[in-house]
Amino acid sequence: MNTVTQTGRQETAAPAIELRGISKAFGPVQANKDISIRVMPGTIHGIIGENGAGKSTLMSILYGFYKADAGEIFINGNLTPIPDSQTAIRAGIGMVFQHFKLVQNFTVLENVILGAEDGALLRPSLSKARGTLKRLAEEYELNVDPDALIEDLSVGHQQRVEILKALYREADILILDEPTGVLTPAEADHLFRILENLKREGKTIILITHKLREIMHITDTVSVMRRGEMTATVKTAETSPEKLAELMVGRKVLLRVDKKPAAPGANVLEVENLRVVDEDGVERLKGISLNVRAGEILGIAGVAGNGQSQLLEVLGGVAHGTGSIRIKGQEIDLTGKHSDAQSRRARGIAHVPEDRQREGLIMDFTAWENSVFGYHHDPAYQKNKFLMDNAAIQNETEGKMERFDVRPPDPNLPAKSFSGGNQQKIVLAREIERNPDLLLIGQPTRGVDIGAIEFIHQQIIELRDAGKAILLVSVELEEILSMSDRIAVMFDGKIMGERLPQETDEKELGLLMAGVNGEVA
Amino acid sequence: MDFATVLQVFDSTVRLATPLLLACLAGLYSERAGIFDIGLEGKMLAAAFFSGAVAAVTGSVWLGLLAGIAASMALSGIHGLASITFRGNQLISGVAINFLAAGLTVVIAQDWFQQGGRTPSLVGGARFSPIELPFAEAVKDVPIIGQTYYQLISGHTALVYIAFAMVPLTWWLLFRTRFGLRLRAVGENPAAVDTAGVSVIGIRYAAVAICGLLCGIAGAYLATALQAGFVKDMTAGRGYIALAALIFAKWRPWYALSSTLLFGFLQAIALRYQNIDLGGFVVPVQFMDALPYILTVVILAGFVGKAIPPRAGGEPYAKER
Amino acid sequence: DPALIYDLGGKFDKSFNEAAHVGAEKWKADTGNSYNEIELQSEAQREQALRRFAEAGNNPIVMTGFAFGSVLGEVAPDYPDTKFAIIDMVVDAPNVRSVVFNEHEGSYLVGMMAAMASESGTVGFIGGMDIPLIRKFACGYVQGVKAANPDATIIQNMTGTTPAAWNDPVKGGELTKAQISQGADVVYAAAGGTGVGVLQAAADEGILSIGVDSNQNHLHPGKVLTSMTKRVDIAVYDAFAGGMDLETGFNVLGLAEDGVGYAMDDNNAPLVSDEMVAAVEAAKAKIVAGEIAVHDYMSDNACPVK
Amino acid sequence: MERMPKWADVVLIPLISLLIAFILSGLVIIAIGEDPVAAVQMMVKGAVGSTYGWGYTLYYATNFMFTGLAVAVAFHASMFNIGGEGQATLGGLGVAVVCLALPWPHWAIALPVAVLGSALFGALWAAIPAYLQAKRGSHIVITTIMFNFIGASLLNYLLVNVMRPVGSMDPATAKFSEGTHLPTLHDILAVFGIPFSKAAPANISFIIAVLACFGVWLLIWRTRLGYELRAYGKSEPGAVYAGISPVKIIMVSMLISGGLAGMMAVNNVMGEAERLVMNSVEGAGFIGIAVALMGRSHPFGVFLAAILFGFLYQGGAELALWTSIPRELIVVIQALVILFTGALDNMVRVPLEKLFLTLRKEDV
Ligand SMILES: Nc1ncnc2c1ncn2[C@@H]1O[C@H](COP(=O)(O)OP(=O)(O)OP(=O)(O)O)[C@@H](O)[C@H]1O
Ligand SMILES: Nc1ncnc2c1ncn2[C@@H]1O[C@H](COP(=O)(O)OP(=O)(O)OP(=O)(O)O)[C@@H](O)[C@H]1O
Ligand SMILES: [Mg+2]
Ligand SMILES: [Mg+2]
Repeated sequence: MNTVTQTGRQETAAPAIELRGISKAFGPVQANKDISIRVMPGTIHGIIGENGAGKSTLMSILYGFYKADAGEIFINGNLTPIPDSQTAIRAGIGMVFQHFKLVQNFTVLENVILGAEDGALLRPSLSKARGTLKRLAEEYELNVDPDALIEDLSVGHQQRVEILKALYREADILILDEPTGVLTPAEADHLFRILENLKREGKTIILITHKLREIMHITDTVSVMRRGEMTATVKTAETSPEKLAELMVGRKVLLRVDKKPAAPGANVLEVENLRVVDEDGVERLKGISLNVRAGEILGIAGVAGNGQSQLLEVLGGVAHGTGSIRIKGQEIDLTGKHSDAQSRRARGIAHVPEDRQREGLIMDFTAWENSVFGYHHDPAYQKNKFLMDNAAIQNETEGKMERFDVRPPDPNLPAKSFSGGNQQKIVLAREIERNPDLLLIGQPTRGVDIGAIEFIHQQIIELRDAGKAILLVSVELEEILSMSDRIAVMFDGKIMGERLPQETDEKELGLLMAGVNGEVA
Repeated sequence: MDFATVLQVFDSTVRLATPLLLACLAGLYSERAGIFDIGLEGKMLAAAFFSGAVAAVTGSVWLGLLAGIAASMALSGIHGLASITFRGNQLISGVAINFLAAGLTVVIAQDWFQQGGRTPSLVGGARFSPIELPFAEAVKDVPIIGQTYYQLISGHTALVYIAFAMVPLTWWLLFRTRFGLRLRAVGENPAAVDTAGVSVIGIRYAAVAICGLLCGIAGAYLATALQAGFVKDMTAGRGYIALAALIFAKWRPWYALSSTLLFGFLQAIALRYQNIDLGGFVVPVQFMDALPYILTVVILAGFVGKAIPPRAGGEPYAKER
Repeated sequence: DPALIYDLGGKFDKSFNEAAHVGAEKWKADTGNSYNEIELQSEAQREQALRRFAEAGNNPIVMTGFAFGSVLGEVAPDYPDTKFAIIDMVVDAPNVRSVVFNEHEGSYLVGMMAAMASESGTVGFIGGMDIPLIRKFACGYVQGVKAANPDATIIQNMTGTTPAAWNDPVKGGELTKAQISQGADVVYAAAGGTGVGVLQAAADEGILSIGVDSNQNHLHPGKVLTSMTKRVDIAVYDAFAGGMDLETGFNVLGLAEDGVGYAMDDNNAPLVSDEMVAAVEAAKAKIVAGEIAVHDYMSDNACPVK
Repeated sequence: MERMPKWADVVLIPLISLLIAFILSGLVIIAIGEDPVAAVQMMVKGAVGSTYGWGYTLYYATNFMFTGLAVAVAFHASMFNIGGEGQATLGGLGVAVVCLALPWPHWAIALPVAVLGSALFGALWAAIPAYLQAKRGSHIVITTIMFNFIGASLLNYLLVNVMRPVGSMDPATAKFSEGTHLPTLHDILAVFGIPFSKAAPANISFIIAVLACFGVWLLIWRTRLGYELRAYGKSEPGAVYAGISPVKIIMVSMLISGGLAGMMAVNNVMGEAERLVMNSVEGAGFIGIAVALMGRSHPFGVFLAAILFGFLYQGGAELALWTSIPRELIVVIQALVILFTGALDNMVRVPLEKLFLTLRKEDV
């Protein structure tokens, strides 16, 4: 398969990278199954796939971070076993991981030379790197202060450091794993400019992303992964987002949600001037005011890290803040002894957290133990003053699992042995069946397969139609647009503006998310 | 307190601080590389025994020193195996090593020497003897400076000078060399080191080995320099105090020097003054004995500034969950 | 078989327990019989050791150290057919022999020698544990020092307050150095295994020391002035020799019985002048004769001289 | 999907680890020129060969049950309490205070108060490290170690200067009065006509320890508090999300843990010595770590492991008595058990997991 690259060079050259029959299992999980792929030099090759499809694993194998159980790697046509990252670097591969691999309290310079020092003493390496960095910065628009500590840099800048690390090691092949998840649209655009530059220099780039828009925008070819397998590799020019989505999920996808127009009632939640300062003393919420009415879904859009998480946490009683929160007109205790999550639940607030594995569930607890998590004080679950009524809880859980179609419907399995979608259903069943006045819900469909997504969306809409207030936080603009009755966009701890879904589009929201063009609410 | 007494107390401080300093620096290497080590005590104890035993048998203190280092490094190896290779709980491994040393030293000592868990007393070349620095004798009567030089600076065993020299050396190694950069990085974010193409395991083992080496010297100092032979449990909690000093020192070499000197000073005072009379109120000796531990708790509670340990400390590095 | 239980510190403490060991070994060599022994590791083991030996039919059972007192008081009635001997403590039971020594008398003699050997006029005392028994040593010593040199200064330290203090040579050594810095040039250690550290430090620093319980002169020939011998070996030997018919009751060993004394041998001969020997012998005679009454601290828990 | 069956995790792995520890211990015995088979025979005979031996084995086991439970309860809340030694020491103080405070007419009245006293003092000694961990983030492992030392010094001071009867040379309290003497197993079993050695110190505390095992089981797996404790132990963010206060859990779990460790004193101080002596805990606080690790923090596992260690302890004492193998051999065995069941767990686990994985693949 010879691909015509956009630069038109070397039409029959050997692929820069060829993987053959790569397999990798983590214990019982088969993350990669017999994967083969070819990436031509001087191209940008996209890889897409749902969460857990095995994208990061595959790239980590290429970078020598994991060892494959089977398979071969060819670099520029030569069989090149890559047992460790050292070998990968020598073979000219650089990788920017989904989670950055930087030493937080080192300077940029120290991070760049780490592992690529010349000689046993630091001083010469440092001065040499300083020069090289300056050159690279000019060449590729990659400006960072070489003496800044990583922990003082923004995510965007940290990412630049990662790219600089790869370039400093003279990488010809650059792998980027979901580089835009943490970037504002403007930062993402800057990154794409850099990638174009690199490509022009003849470098080969592999880009993992969830955003079909980005794939269509920048890649030459795209590979689709599903459940550890490589399902297709196509030229970007010859495909469409709809086709890619279908390849990803394995069947036709319904992107729109069916719902009746909202019939909002009285205010359930009123928030005024809410502020949060985190442990490091950084102000994460800078005076948020909003309200949610009964029978209404308020969607909060924003790039991850702009305070949405803090908003959910304060409302849910997980974090502390100042300001005022009223539920059905009654003031909520924000700092005193009733400021914990338990008290919030008592006031009719249910909370589906953004990170179900870290917060929403105890992974080692059984499904039935998890199904009362947070509500374990409810008298219905007590046998007497001292003992819990485990049998009653198990019984109830069986019913919930059936109604929410959790598979397998076994209350005695530990949470960790359910798939992501089913874990999410356990959490949703728990929170929704409490019939709360206000449901806080973060990233409801993160890592959930498309079938489950439809079900979850339906449940949320049903709750709305039952006259409950819902605050929905999601980084997926599509989800926000299709689910919300009103949309508020957050940027840098503030609300940049409010829109009605039918009166706005992804472009306008994207600008608001980047902090431009909005009247500060 | 007259000047001579002050000198004496400081002299005693230096002697008592030396094993703490060595053990503290040992812990520094290990913990800077992300391996917590509460087994300093056990390693010192093992080294004390083997150095004492071998010195007693061979009559050579240097062979003793080597044996002590070897024993300590062997325990380091176990700690490395448990916490690096098998990714076990570092605290539990440290506890086990302390017990192992406490038990084995006595069992072996009893088997070798039948003296109730001690080694024979060391004499002559089986012990480190004090080194007289140049001109010490000549200036010993010069007030203040000469006295200080003669009494306090001169006249310690080689290991004391080694211990103090380790401070700048450690600083240089950690902050001025490639090895130091990698070692510190591995304690902060091992994944960063790994993806930079450097072996995390290699660096961590190296750090743990240096830790063993220094603990070995510390133990040998106890049995062959400070004392003339091994007696059971002779480390008497020094490993834990060293650990406390390490936290106090915020994992930095120069601070380690001052914190171990402080603890050495406390011990010297407690030794010299049994019941300290503070104008009517007598501080009981038990309080003085417990003071280093109390101080540690106070430090840990953050009343004397916050100590932030290396970020990846105590966490085994596992790529695959 | 008879049995012997050593107190904490162990049988090779070069001092108290070792003296007991020597006595037992001598009995073994003399009679060709065997005996059982155990070294205690912890306070709480005392009762088990006693009972175990008694259950196993060992007789008599000898134990060294006052700390067995209360335990023995309880165990002895349970084994009326077994004979017990306890050293350094009085236990009132029909099947127990209690052996105590007049340590104050022996300490008085070595105190005199210390005062006479001292050039600085300052001598030191390092006790094991701060208990009346050791105060008894200290008080006798002080009286002896003052008798020979009324102007002498005596520095006193106790190693600790727990049994661990019997076995802490490091601390013993440091205390010695501290005393030296305060001017002491003769130091008397009544501290069991801790004394090893005291004698070592004294030898290292070039001053004289005085050993205790066993003859410790040989530990640092020419550096140990003398040793206050306490013939625990004799007490043990006698108890073993008594066998099952061991005479029970109260047994005091003082200067008169040669139960305590000062050690002279080749190792310390150059250190001890004839004049010293003469003075000490004279005092000894007077004590035996009752002309000099050395105050026993334990009689009223107080010492008349400081 | 689980990597391996549960029974392998809770039974097989500890057994294999234990086996390795014992084999190595055997090698140590051989290395010092003794016969391991004879040594084991002597240990078995000494520890379980007579009611006297059983009496001591169960006496030690009682201590280890309390300290093992203490470590286990804290483990469930992901606290590593190395302070059992100090807490048990202070528990002894509590027992002594109770027993010496009043002329108790009968043990049945003194016992509950002594249990409370010991638990209270033990809990108190755990409370400070717990508070510092909860509020100031001080590392509980280091603070509890420090509190072991501080506790020893405190007790030392009290025994020497305050609680020692006038004229006594031992740093120990006076003998407790007759009314506090607990019935031994000899007394208890005599009621049923079963003969049992009079000399052995095992006493009614053993029954309390067994009840404590049951109580801890109820607490951990049947109560709301246990539920919260385990939840916090598995995930702190999860606990906060559920409205479980970390401060409360840290405090409560450590108070219970310290209380259990302190209760050990009812056995050794009130039941055996009948007075408070120095270092009466004899390392039982540390052995609790090994016991909890081996017992996988489950009360029933703790019960079994405590009996095993009681056996080792008594057997080891016999060895020390009749052979030249020092008692420290037990410390070596203990160290190896901690090492293999605790720190080197993965050495056994990983190959086993692989084995089960391949077995399962073959089944499919
Ligand atoms: N280090 C690991 N140890 C064990 N299992 C892992 C590990 N890394 C990934 N997995 C599992 O392997 C599978 C593939 O994970 P991978 O991270 O490659 O997915 P991905 O496609 O990158 O997903 P995402 O879009 O969320 O980044 C998942 O089931 C994941 O849980
Ligand atoms: N200002 C507040 N903000 C949030 N929750 C609150 C507030 N006041 C009370 N709650 C919670 O609402 C529930 C009912 O409150 P109420 O004060 O009536 O209960 P209570 O039985 O009196 O509780 P307590 O004795 O703890 O005060 C409780 O669970 C409480 O924690
Ligand atoms: Mg990924
Ligand atoms: Mg109320």
